[in-house]
Amino acid sequence: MRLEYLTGNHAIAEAAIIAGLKFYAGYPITPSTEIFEYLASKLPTKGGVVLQFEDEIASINAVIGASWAGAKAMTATSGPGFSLMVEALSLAIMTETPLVLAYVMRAGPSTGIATKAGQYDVMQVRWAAHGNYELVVYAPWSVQECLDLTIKAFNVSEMLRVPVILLSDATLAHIWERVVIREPPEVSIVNRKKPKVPRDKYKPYEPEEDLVPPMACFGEGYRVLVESLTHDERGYYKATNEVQRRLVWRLVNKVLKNKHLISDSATYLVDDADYVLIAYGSTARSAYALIRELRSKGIKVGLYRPKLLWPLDEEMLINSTIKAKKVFVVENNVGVYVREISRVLRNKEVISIPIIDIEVPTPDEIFEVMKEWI
Amino acid sequence: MDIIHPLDRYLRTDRLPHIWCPGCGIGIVISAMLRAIDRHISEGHFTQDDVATVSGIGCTARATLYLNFDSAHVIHGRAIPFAIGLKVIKPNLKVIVIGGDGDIAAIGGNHLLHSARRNMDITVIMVNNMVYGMTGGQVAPTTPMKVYTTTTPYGNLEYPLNLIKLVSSLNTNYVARASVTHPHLIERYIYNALSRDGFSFIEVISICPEVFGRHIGFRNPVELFNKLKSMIKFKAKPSIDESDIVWGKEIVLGEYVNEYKSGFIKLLYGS
Amino acid sequence: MRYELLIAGRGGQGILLIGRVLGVAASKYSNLYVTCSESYVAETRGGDSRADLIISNNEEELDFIKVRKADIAIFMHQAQLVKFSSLVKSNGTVYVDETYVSELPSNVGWRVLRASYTKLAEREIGNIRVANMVALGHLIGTTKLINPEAVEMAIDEVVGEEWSELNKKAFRLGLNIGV
Amino acid sequence: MIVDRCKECGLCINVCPQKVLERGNEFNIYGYRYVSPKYIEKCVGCRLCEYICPDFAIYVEVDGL
Repeated sequence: MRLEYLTGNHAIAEAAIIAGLKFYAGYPITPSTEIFEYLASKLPTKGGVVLQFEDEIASINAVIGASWAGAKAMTATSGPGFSLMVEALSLAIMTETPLVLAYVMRAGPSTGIATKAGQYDVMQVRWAAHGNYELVVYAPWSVQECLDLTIKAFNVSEMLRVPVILLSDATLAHIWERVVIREPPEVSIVNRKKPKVPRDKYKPYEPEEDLVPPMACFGEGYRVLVESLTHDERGYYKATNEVQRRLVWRLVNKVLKNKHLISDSATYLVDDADYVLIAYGSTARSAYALIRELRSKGIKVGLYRPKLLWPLDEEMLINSTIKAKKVFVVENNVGVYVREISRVLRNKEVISIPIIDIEVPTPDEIFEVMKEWI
Repeated sequence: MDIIHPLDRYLRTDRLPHIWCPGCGIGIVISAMLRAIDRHISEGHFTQDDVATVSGIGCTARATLYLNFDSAHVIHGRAIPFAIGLKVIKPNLKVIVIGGDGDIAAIGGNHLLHSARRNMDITVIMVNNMVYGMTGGQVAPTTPMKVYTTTTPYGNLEYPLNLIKLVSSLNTNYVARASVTHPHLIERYIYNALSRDGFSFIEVISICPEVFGRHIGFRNPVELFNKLKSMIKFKAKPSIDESDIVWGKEIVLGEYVNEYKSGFIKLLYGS
Repeated sequence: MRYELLIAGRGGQGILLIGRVLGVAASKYSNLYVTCSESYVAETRGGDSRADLIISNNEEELDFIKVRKADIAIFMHQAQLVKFSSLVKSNGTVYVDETYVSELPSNVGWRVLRASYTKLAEREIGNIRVANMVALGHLIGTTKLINPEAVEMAIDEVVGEEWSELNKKAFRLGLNIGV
Repeated sequence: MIVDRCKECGLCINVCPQKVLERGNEFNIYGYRYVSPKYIEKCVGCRLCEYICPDFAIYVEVDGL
């Protein structure tokens, strides 16, 4: 265990190294660039490779290639870059390629304000790639969580053979905080399952009980097939309902049925709360500050904070808001994730508090809206 | 898998016959590529397990479905970056990218340019049939001027891209042009490309009787084949200046760049 | 304990470095929890530069990432004092560089500690660029917020070998103001 | 000939310098009238047909090699 004083971006990079990163490919984009620069300086000394590509499209495709060569691989970007990456994200989902993508949100649409924050992209990150799938997305609220959730992102991506997204923002990216760093064996690191059968019996997409197929990589003699077309267990293209249904449902279910392994959320004083605030990422810090303030004035307010944004842990959400008279969803955008909350909490009064603030919504700004309802 | 044909050990024979139309040149290229690989393997330079083939989307890209190597059939235009990811992590792999002119030169053009600039240690084989085949005959950046396609119904107004000239202008080790009318040359050039470090690029002029042939009035594979053959000139040391493809007149085959500079991998890892 | 600190001045005055050194000293060498957010105008030297620090011995007390009401503030320049004075508690402790600050608001109950950090740095150290460390020394010497040794370790770590002695000299100069 | 791989494109017939090959009258399982080496005695083992075949359908075995 050691103490460091790092920014959110540094912590993501540091965590990636601890998790066993061996390949980073990227294209510079504010406010994610420090992840790239930190790794460019450190990763080569740990036996890894860092490459700058001609664009984000090349970067994520190279990451997918490196992952199939057996390396833990990642990239980082922001909105405009992520928009370019989504086709390959769909490829990673289809080919069950482990990788981590750090998405540091900035104010948009389009070029927006490159250095300033917002949480506009929580729906885009979930739905931008084509096809049907479940995507694993974590949202940290502190530098420590940037570190912890990045390690978790790598572990989940290796365990389930899925791309995992770490959703940060410009504010978190650049704040400095104390971080406790633990390395293995103090922290557990998961590596992908390898085939247990010889080549002639190996099928690259034949799942085990957990719906995850063991992964042979290039150069290991298994003659793997990475296939972007709809494929059977051998990786052979088959345009039939039977194969399509089996594949798509397995890709969805391998995330949903393993939800207990990936779920992560935090609550604060929800047990007796009349009002529960729901917030994620840097905005949750403001909601938390407000709750501490209101509690000191005797108002019973609590916080539910999903760290796993997608797929939302519906059971945890329901349990954490069960006694609340009203639920408030605070976001640094026009109010988008609230739709997901309202979908689950159909019988509750769910109030959206959308605050666009290029730094982070302040507790006062939140209370300004909230006081009308309590 | 039953091995009958001498190249069957490199094929997933249970998936044959392949999807390519009768007389399509892609099969000729793949056959020549496998003989080149076979020669290297029989000479002990590498093994079948060391070969990785990567392709994007398109008729040519379907090749990886049939190849009995570690293979990847990824997304349109992005085979090269995938291949680079493979190569830098497993430098011992012989990484071959196979694609059509749409895949490699149009949507993937930027990756071609930058991987050549890096002298990245991969071999790119571009099968140029001068048209989009899989989607039914649209104009490609390689389509000759004036040619009718389904998206240029009044004739193509654009100059075709000369890939030989483009790639030769970059920091690459090997640039050659072959043609399906001369399978021995395809084999020799691929063999030569795989014998060195750095970036190697082979353009193979091919025939697409079903689509391109139909557009230009040569629906019969043999007639189109013979038409192409009539334009082909081979030169032992061709100059870049004569690399423009003038459909109907002259297509010069040969090794345009033939060097042995250190590739990217050597710079990255040392020797 | 939980303190909110606001450090503000003009770009080029080393505002962010004060924040960085304090952050390292508190988090790595004093077992305290820290959140620091920095803001500055990248385009023009001389624009606002500001570091907000929340320091606590209890992790749960680190909530909002910016200063809401600063317990302690350093103002290195008049312009930023005017701009950000409303962020300081009415009974807050405020350090000002008299070299650049001449007027203080009259309607607040601040405890003001003042010295000409820049002039001191120029006269005693021969380098106005370390005025920031003089100010930091003044703050540490009078608040005892953090052990000075921890701050010196942080200086070593943050500024690098070439400049570390000079910065520490300036820091010690600040520590002894008023002693 | 691996008859079920032949697609009747005729390229092999076109390149054979000895006119060994001919399009047959029988259909393979995909409905192509596959090529057959009708005049095999004229074959000189140049393998042009093998190299030109896009379908891995034809190969040449030379006795004694």
